Amino acid sequence: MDFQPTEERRMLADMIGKFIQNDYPLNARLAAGTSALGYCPEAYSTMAQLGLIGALFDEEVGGFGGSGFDIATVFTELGKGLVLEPLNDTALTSGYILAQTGQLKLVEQIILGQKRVALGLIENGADYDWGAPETLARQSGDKWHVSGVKTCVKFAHGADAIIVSAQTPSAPGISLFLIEASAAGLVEHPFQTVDGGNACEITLHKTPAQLLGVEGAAYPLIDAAAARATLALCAEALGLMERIKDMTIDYMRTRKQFGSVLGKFQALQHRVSQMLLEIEQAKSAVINAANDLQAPSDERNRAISAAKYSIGRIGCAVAEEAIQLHGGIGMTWEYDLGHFAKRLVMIDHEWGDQDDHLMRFAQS
Amino acid sequence: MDFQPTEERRMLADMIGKFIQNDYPLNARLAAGTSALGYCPEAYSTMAQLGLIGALFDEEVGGFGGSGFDIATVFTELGKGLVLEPLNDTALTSGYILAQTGQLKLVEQIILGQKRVALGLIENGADYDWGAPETLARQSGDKWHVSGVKTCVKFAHGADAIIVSAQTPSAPGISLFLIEASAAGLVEHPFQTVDGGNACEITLHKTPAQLLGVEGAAYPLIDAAAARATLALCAEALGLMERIKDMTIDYMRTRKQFGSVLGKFQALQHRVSQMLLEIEQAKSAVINAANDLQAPSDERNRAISAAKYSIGRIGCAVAEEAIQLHGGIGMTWEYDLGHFAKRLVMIDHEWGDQDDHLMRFAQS
Amino acid sequence: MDLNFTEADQAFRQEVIEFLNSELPADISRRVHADLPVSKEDTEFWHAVLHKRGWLTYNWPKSFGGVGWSPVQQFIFEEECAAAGAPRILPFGLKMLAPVLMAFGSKEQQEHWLPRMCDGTDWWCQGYSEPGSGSDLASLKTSAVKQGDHYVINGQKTWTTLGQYANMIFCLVRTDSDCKPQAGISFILVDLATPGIEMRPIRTLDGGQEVNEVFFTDVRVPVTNLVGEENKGWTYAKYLLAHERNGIANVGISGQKLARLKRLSLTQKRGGKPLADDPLFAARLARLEIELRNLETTNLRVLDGFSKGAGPGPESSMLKIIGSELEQNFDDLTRRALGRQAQAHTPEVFEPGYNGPQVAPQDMANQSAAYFNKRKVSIYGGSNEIQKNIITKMILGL
Amino acid sequence: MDLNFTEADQAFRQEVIEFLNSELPADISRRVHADLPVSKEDTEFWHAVLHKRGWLTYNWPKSFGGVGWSPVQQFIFEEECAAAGAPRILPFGLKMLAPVLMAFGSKEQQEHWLPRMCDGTDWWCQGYSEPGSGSDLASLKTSAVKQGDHYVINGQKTWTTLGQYANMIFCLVRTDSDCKPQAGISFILVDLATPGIEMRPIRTLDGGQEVNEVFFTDVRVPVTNLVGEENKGWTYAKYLLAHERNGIANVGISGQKLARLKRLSLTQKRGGKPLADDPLFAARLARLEIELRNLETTNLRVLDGFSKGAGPGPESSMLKIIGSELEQNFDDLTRRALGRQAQAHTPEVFEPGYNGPQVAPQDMANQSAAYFNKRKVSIYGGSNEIQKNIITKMILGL
Repeated sequence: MDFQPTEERRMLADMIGKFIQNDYPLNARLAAGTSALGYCPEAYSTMAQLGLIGALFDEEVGGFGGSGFDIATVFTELGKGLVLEPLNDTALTSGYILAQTGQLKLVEQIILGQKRVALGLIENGADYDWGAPETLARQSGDKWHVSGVKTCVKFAHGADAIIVSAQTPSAPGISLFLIEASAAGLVEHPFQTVDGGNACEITLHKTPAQLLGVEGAAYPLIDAAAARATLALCAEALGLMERIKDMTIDYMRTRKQFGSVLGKFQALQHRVSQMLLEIEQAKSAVINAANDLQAPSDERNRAISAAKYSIGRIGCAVAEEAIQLHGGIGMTWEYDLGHFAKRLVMIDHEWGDQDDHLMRFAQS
Repeated sequence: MDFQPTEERRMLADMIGKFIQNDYPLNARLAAGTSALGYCPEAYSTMAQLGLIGALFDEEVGGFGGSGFDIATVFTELGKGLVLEPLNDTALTSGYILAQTGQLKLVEQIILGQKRVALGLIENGADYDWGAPETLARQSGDKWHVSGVKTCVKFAHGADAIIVSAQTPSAPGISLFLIEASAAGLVEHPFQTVDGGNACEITLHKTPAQLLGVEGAAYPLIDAAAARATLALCAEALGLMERIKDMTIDYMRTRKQFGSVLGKFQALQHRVSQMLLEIEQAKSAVINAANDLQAPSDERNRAISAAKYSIGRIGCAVAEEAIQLHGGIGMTWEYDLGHFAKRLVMIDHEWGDQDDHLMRFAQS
Repeated sequence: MDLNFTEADQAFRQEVIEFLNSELPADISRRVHADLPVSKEDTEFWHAVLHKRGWLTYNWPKSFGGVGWSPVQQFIFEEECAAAGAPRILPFGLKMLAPVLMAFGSKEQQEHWLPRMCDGTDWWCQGYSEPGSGSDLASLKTSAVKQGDHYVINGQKTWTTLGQYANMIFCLVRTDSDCKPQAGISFILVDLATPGIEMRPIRTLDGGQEVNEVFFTDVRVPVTNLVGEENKGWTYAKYLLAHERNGIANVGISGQKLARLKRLSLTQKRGGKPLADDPLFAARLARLEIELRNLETTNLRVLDGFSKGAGPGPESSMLKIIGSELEQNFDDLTRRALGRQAQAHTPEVFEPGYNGPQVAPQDMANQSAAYFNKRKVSIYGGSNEIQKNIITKMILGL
Repeated sequence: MDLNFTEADQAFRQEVIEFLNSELPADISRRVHADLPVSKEDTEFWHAVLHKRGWLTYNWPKSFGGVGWSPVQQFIFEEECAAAGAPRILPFGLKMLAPVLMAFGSKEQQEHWLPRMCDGTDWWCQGYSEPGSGSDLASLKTSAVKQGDHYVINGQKTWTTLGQYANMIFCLVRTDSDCKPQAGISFILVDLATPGIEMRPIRTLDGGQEVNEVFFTDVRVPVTNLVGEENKGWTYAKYLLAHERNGIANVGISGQKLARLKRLSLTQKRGGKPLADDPLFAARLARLEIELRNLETTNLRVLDGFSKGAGPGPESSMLKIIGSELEQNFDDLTRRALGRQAQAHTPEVFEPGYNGPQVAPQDMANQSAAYFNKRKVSIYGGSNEIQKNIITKMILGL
């Protein structure tokens, strides 16, 4: 048992921290978040060049990391900078699927930041179920064509390709398909997300597609990819919370009302204490999930659900409480807090919310 | 719409308050609670003579009250005095069943405090289901005999008779039977309850019994009786909370630490405020339930479940918070608070707890 | 004790419903239900409709032109307006300034300003908070110095809601700084067209613009615009706070949100089944519904006590805390009900002619922004922390 | 970063399990699992067993006769002891007084008192709180006045846990009242057989008797019983508080309660089905299990930092708050799981020869009393409110 980060990961974290401090101003992030693409391609490219994507993949597929703690390190730091760029959505998660299905050339391009591949698993945006697609893929000769609708596909606009899940007539399980962004019959409707960034509704009509892996056998792979995506989200949330914690402590130390700084008011002191210890618990949950990412799937999924539940519950509470503790200023666009809070709450809406994961955990 | 109590009910409340102040010392209550009977028969008798039981029944059956607000008035005052005597368990609830099934002589004796009739509906003490007894009643000639086990029958020890629910071979629904305490084949095992008082496990083996009402048709009656019992419990809890509130405010005003009274510490102030406004909400829930006791059963049950949920959630929170706010002294037998808190928490364990009633409400 | 509505009250409710059915345009109702910012035009239109009917001043005393409704009737009116999706009556003039003028204003002020806030001549906004004086309102620094028959105002106000539409502002200003902070504050009315005033928008975290900063540089205001006595402004502001019981719990709004959420829970799917069947969701929803039923009765109890002459106590603060948190909890649960759809920020679906896809159900297209926006309700109007201070002060008497 | 137990740790765990299997009597384990008060005999027996094996001082430094286990090994030991239902090691001597003696006691004191607390010669209790000094411990009034080679002690201590079994008490006493309260406190060891001491039981709300009041009237204590310097007692008491990280989170105890509750949820019925299938109960249980998993890692992180020389920070206070509330939440949920059975208070079922009926499952016969009793864990040892004061003081540095 060892709780110290390795030297490599410490350096990686420092490097990301420096990048954010020097080259990732919040104003630019906010502007990029409402742009057509929903992120900044230059920043994405820089991060790829710095090796941030490579750190998410193991050596066998051209990366230099890929373990749970590598993923947690990268995304915690990205969270601290409120980084918008879709390293989770169109690199880590889809890249993992591509790596596991032998698409190594494409993985290499993803690692270099030359290509992005989106991931469309959800069809009912109210639901968090990625195990029951109604999208249908049919084979004629050696060619596949996919028809269906995918919803809330994050950062699909501008991606080079998309992976979608589908049923096939000839096998009972789920299959995965790779579709070029320019493929016939693919129509995308991008929309803005409230935390900055964008997503697409995607309609497929007899769109040519390439089968990934074995027909009907994709569920365990989807499950493993979901675990990585969820871990990354949890780590990002932890980074957000660390920054919110700092802002709140700073505000408590400096904002004066009734002749004292806010931090002198015991009712606020106790609420800040509660927030701090909850964040420590959230951090432990992320560590547990990172540690168990390599574990057998049952054990892995329990740790992932425990973390996502913890992050969901604590994250929403921290976001709301920090705004309340700040008062009016926390409600403004000009003050950083609100943007961190928005992203933190929205993390509860990706890959299963707190209730969803609580029941996954309870039933496992 | 009118929120003022009637003159009659105000006088009734005052009278109960005076009885408690003058003739119901807490020490005697605590001693009675651990006695063999689990309550004080003299106090019970006095309360009957004062008309407290009569206030729970309507004029047609010999009482002078019987509405939801009458019941709420009596039990709120009894709660303020932490009154132990089983006016709910062996008078209000069983008496209502007897009145509805024409046993008016027995009801008269109950009102006068001359007889007590216990109520055995539950067979699995972990459960809050009073709708599915496995106890069996068989008819031979015009006589009925009942066999089965009833659990956690409150204050059955020393009661004159017991009403039990049972299935019969010849009808699909539930039936109710009246059984003399001395009847053959009835064995009782009394035990102490943690809030003072007692209850019995009761075994029936071919015990002679009298059918109450129509065979197989008792469920709506049980449901209506449960509503009355639950309302009484909620009102009792409200009375307990009013007293706990007073004790806590008094302690906040007088106990000094760090050179000030506790009430000067903002963290405690805010928690006391929260407790107070929750108690106001609990009070509203009781008023709603009292108002809807006469309503059609669906509406009545929704109001009853809303109240029992509110009382359960708020009551447990108030009990725990008041002890915490008091610190060590709140943990002692000598200080009143603990006894009120114990009863308040245990109310969540009768006639359905907060989760049980929340789901009853959600599914209605 | 009897909680049932009388026949007269039920008939009254019917009258309100019929009025709303015939007078409230569907497009306004649709925008209100979707929690979109209400436009100046919609508000002015609705004020005019209510004014024509004589209901705009529904909570004014009869002596000042109110309709003389009982507290229960006022409650019914608010509930039905919320259920129908009527724009909220702008409170700054009609519900905040008006009671102060009635209690402390001169006859001339009453006769001049009260009719104008009814007929739409004036759109009032509020100048209370300052950058350094949020919860600690009494520390406000904006100064008003008497020079002949004018006060000269210098300073800065903030969090001025809908100031961009207003032509008038009522302010708390410091007229004496050589005394306890509370003792040197005055209450004054300022025409926003006066030279030296600048109104700057504050963008909120949801991207909206409903609050403003107001800068005062040597702004000359006639002394006749002072309300009541100089240096008594704090008393007037407190009077308002303690007497604000109508509508403060937002029972009507929350009731409308409950109904909307119940409808939503039947159409949203979770695990392939209606969300309403999800036990954790059902439990969350039931909790809020019960809390609302309780609050409705708590609110009516307070109104009843008020109408029977109960003095100001901690009740307003309690209603504010419970009501604001409950409203936020409804927005929170609605957000949860949306699942991934909650990410979408697509107010464009309300634009005329929009025919693109909808991510969330249409009336939910602005919901996440609304959720974030509504974090304000536990902050403004005296934060819930301040309300708890007030409650304890009153109850513990320390 | 690696949270997996090493092979050596796993082998160590096996060794502990085997030891417990062979040495812990079933009847003691049964009583501990049922949360019955642990008797003097059971505690002394178990201390002796551990002492024989050399494990009684498992968290002492090797230089004082400890076994030199890593923090992780100590954690494993605590976890397995709790899981097996071993009596808790009495903390007052071995975990509270001992570290103070090691850090601040004289060599003579160390050599005299440390062996005696191991071999069972002394049963220590604690004299900190006073009726007027609960959370505000530094305001304590019990005085110790030096007269020649004795201190004469007068005053009253309270909440002295298991004082009825003790022969020794360590006290905080006031040796100077002309200074800041904290600066005039000394730490002293008192033989309870000294004339002038009276120990009176305090009955707790659950009916139990585990705490006491101690009255001191002209009690003469040799000056050699003073620990460290006069008037430095507050420093020693604080030292202890900040260094108390082992076991403070009660992860082992809560783990055992989780296991017990999971078993219970399979046999209890709700709506005719196993309680484990009830979604609201399942959600409550899952919440607690997740919280415990998180706490286990938080605890290990703190221990790891401690073993690598991290200075005292707010961690002990955080562990105390989370750990105490979690333990209470397990008792709370267990109570809920019992349904109506929770009303039963039937410790008689544990008496030898009892053959009457059982209302609740046997190991739950004392559960409601235990639930009420455990309200203490967020009050004693520095209430959770005091812990929050400490956290904010350290973090905000105000």
